[in-house]
Amino acid sequence: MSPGSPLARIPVRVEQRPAAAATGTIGGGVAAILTEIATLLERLAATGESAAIDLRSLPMSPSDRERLTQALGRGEIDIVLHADGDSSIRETGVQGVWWTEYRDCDGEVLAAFIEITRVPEILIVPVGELTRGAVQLREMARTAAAPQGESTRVTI
Amino acid sequence: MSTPAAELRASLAPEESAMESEQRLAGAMRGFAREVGALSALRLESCIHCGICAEACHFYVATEDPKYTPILKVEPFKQVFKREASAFAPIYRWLGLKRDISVAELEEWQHLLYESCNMCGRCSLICPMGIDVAALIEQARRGMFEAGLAPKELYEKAARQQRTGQPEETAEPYREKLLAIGRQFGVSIPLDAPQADVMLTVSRTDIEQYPKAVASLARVMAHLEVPCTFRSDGLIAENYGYYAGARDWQRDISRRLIDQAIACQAKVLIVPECGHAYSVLRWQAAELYGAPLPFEVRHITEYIAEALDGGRLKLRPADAGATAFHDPCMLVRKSGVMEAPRKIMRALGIVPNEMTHHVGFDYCCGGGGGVVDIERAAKLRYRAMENKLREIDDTMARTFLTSCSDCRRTFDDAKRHFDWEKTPQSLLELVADHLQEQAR
Amino acid sequence: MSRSDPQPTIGELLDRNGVSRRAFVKYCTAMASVLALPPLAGRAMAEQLRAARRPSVIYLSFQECTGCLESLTRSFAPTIESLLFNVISLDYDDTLMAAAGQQAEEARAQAMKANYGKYLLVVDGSVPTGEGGVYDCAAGRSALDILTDCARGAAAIVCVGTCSSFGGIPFANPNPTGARAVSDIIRDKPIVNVSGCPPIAEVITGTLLQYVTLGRVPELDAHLRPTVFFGNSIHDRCYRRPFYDRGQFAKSFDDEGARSGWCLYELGCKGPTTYNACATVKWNGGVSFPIESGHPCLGCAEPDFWDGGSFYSPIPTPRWGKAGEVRPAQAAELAVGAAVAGAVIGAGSVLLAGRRTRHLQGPEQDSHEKKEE
Amino acid sequence: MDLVNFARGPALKAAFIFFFLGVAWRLINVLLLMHRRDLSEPRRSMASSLLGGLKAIGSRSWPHPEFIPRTGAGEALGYSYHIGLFLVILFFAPHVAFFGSFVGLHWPTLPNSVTTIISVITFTLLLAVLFRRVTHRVLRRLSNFDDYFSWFVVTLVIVTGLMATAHVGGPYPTVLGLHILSFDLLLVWFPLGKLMHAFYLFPTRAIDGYLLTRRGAPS
Repeated sequence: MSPGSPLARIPVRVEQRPAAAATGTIGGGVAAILTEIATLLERLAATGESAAIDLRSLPMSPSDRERLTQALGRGEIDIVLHADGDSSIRETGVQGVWWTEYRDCDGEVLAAFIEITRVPEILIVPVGELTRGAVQLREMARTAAAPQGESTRVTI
Repeated sequence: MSTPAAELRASLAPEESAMESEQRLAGAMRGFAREVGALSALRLESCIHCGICAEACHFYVATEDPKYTPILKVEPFKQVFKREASAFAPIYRWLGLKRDISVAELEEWQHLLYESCNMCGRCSLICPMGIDVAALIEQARRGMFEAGLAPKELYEKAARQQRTGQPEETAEPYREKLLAIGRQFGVSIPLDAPQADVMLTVSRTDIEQYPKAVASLARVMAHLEVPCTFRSDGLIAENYGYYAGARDWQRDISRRLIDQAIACQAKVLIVPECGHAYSVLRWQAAELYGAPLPFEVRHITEYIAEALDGGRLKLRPADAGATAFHDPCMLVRKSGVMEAPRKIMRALGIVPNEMTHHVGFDYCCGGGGGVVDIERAAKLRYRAMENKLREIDDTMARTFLTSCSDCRRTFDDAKRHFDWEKTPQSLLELVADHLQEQAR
Repeated sequence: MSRSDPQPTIGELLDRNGVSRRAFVKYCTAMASVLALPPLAGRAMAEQLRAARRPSVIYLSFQECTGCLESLTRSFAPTIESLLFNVISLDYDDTLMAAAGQQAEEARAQAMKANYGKYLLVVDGSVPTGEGGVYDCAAGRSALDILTDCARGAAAIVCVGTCSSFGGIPFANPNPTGARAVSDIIRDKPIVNVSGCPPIAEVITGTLLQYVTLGRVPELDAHLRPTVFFGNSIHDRCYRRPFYDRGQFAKSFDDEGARSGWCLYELGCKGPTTYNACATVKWNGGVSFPIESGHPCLGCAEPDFWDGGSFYSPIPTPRWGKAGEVRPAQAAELAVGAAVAGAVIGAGSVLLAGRRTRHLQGPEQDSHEKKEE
Repeated sequence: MDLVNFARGPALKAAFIFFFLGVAWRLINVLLLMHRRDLSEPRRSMASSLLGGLKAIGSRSWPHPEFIPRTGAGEALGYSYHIGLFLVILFFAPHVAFFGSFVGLHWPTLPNSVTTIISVITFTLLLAVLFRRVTHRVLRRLSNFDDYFSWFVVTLVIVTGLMATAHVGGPYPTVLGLHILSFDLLLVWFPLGKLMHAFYLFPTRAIDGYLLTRRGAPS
């Protein structure tokens, strides 16, 4: 948009949300979430029970969310899930706390969670899949022995 | 023990007890209906039942019995108004939402309107809505009178006064008594002068009980050298028609005085030390008469205060000691005679020890509104006035003054009943005793 | 399009179509999030769904603008849309289906016959009942006729959009076609209303998914709407709510308040009386919703929203019946008129009171004089 | 929304008309009743009597000092809930939108937290007022249906209003509808019962204040 265009004459102002006070201190909402995560971690350690916090259900301003990600930090594991779009599962700076974002093919976030678990369950392959994989491999071994034109693409 | 019905009959005049229920009801309706007007309607409509008026009424304060709540005393009047003349009256009647008043109710209210109300007007001052409750009570009494429920003491006095000019039959007519008082106290009594600037009237109570007050009036007037006269045919200032609630009789009684004042071309009619007589003549007579009065009505204390102001009168200091003054309700709250008695007291060198409640807010003596005349009311009246007596005692006054013969009579009665040590004295008498002869 | 029994399970279909387990869990987890279920419920939902069989769906369009279907087709990304069609078997939709005319009608008849008592009927649009229903006909039959016919064998009916749910815009005053909501016509079937003009795509798909997962109609509110989506008012979940509570309101669309993102209540926002998921699910894949874009909520998910007065007058604004909103001059006129009428009646009552009191007073004569005689 | 639309639509219109009709009816009835001219000689001039009437409007708002020990608490209770009612009625944002649309004006509002607190206090005071009416010997003796029903109607508006604010007792539109309906009921009841004192208050104070001042009596 060139400065002379009529659009430029429309006054535009970036909306500042009330919660986004630039004080630099951690807002009450962020502190509450951190406390909740700590409680859930303690429970995981004691009983082995996993939990997750749906970020959609938390009314957070973008700056709050920014503070939360900064507080949790980055960990050692980054997983990308290629299933109908690239979803990310990242360990945060706190082990056992994962930041999960499911995205669609356009990269739009479908759902975002903080998971408190040893390993995010979506990564664990169930028994049915294992046996199915075994069947597939045996089939491949059998067909590999026979002459073959083109390879079969396998979706996992 | 007599039954309430028998007691009620005994409290009524023979003409009244002879009335049938229907006559009573019709009478009450007639009386109330006559009192319905814009002003009474506004007052009746405004009440929010806050109950605050009870706190102003010495009958309630003394007994804490809610039936003595002032506004409750006009309930039958209110009921008739709502049912007959209020905005929704036709609907109320059609749907039967407001009951008709009953004879039983009227009979019950006789006690509330006559025996437990001095019409002192204290409730009118406390009402947060600004309702003149006392004015409504006066109107309600008029309905009760038409219902034949005025106590016999008031009814008979009113009837006689209307007929003869004297509330009571006396062996010697008041005219003669008046002249006798003049002889007794050595003052000349100007009587039946064909023409005088000032017409004087006399209180029946003074004639009967306090002759010195009558003589004092004559003495003060003589001292002032104003052409004045009593009139044989318009002598008595009191108006029992007002007390009884007999509107027409009240008018006739007032008219007697008005006619006499006109006859002698008086410019001023002086009411002696009597509260209700003043209030009736000053504020109600013209309306009942149907025209403005062609003369001024003045209370004797007002007249004296005016003379003091004009320098026509000088008083010697009175050796009264600590003094308390009782403001008669009918003079202050109903009539605005607030400053005159104090001006007079100042002239006498008296600085009164005021009671807790004084001037416009003082408690009634308990005798006003004709209550002191009603035999049945005595017990309750004594109870109600105890507080007043305490307030007077609390002033530590030696001298106790007032400017109303009815109040004076009530306090004298209390003196007997309670063995009370104070004697109520007349301010007028004190003035008469301290006239300063002027150098001429 | 119809299948013969026994139908394969959804899981089998997914495998057959090459949709991975993780993709499906991901989808279900996202759905669970939309449905405000606990985050870990997505996995259980995925398991349940995989085991379920696809219900046959017949989608009827009546007096409508196709906005609802437009919204529905924008649900998530195309892949997910295909997922949706793996979850249900859309056997009839005259807008979407390739077949037309006789062929289409036959497909519907066949699906109804094969799945009698089990198929899900989705209705979009109100049903005109005026003049025998002539205002909406397809294949020579009125909408009313088609609806009653299709409803007979339905397991449940899902009304998509405010028109089928509550009558919507066709139902608005003066309702020339005699439009009715489906629930006004069909009374013996479970009905789920997914209102909105249009409904949020995810709310439509979510409701269908919920139905398939549960195998029955979900929990509904008084207007038969699924409480998971319609349980809260826009106002309750609105990010501008703090401004409302503080009494900070935009007074016009170009004032400081509007620019500062203050509450739009005084500009007519119907958020407080509107129950929908706009403030949480939002639109276009969670990009925004009307209030976030600076416009008050119109209340489109509520019955009679079109007749509820101006979109730009606050909720408590008085409305004089069907005539519209009260204007000060009109209110004054009405008040004065009523007061004048009252004054006339009052004057009449005074006359009556006067007659009454005169009557009670009897002939004008001094009462005491009578007594004295 | 059906209930809200009914409450703020036909019901409100009917109540609005009834209110003005009824109020005018009652006021005119009082106004046109016979009035006798006061023929007595006034003690004070017309001007100062009129001034006395005006003064009484203000001065009767609070008891004369002589009466305060006996009546102060009762009057304070009465005034405090009236003040609470006026604050909430006039300064709660949705109320401003409502009343403002009648007169085409808008005025500043109070934050919701403030109006909510005031409403709760006012409601508590109303409960105290009822308790007092039931237990105080004079009030109990004086009270009739009008007193209790007027209390009920006013309290109903407050309670439904608080319910709408607090989101209890049903979906917000239903409770809002009930709130507006209860206000409609208040409008209808207004000219029928003691709520009319709002219109009588100043005239009565002024007229009796005028008459007393005319006599030179305290008012």
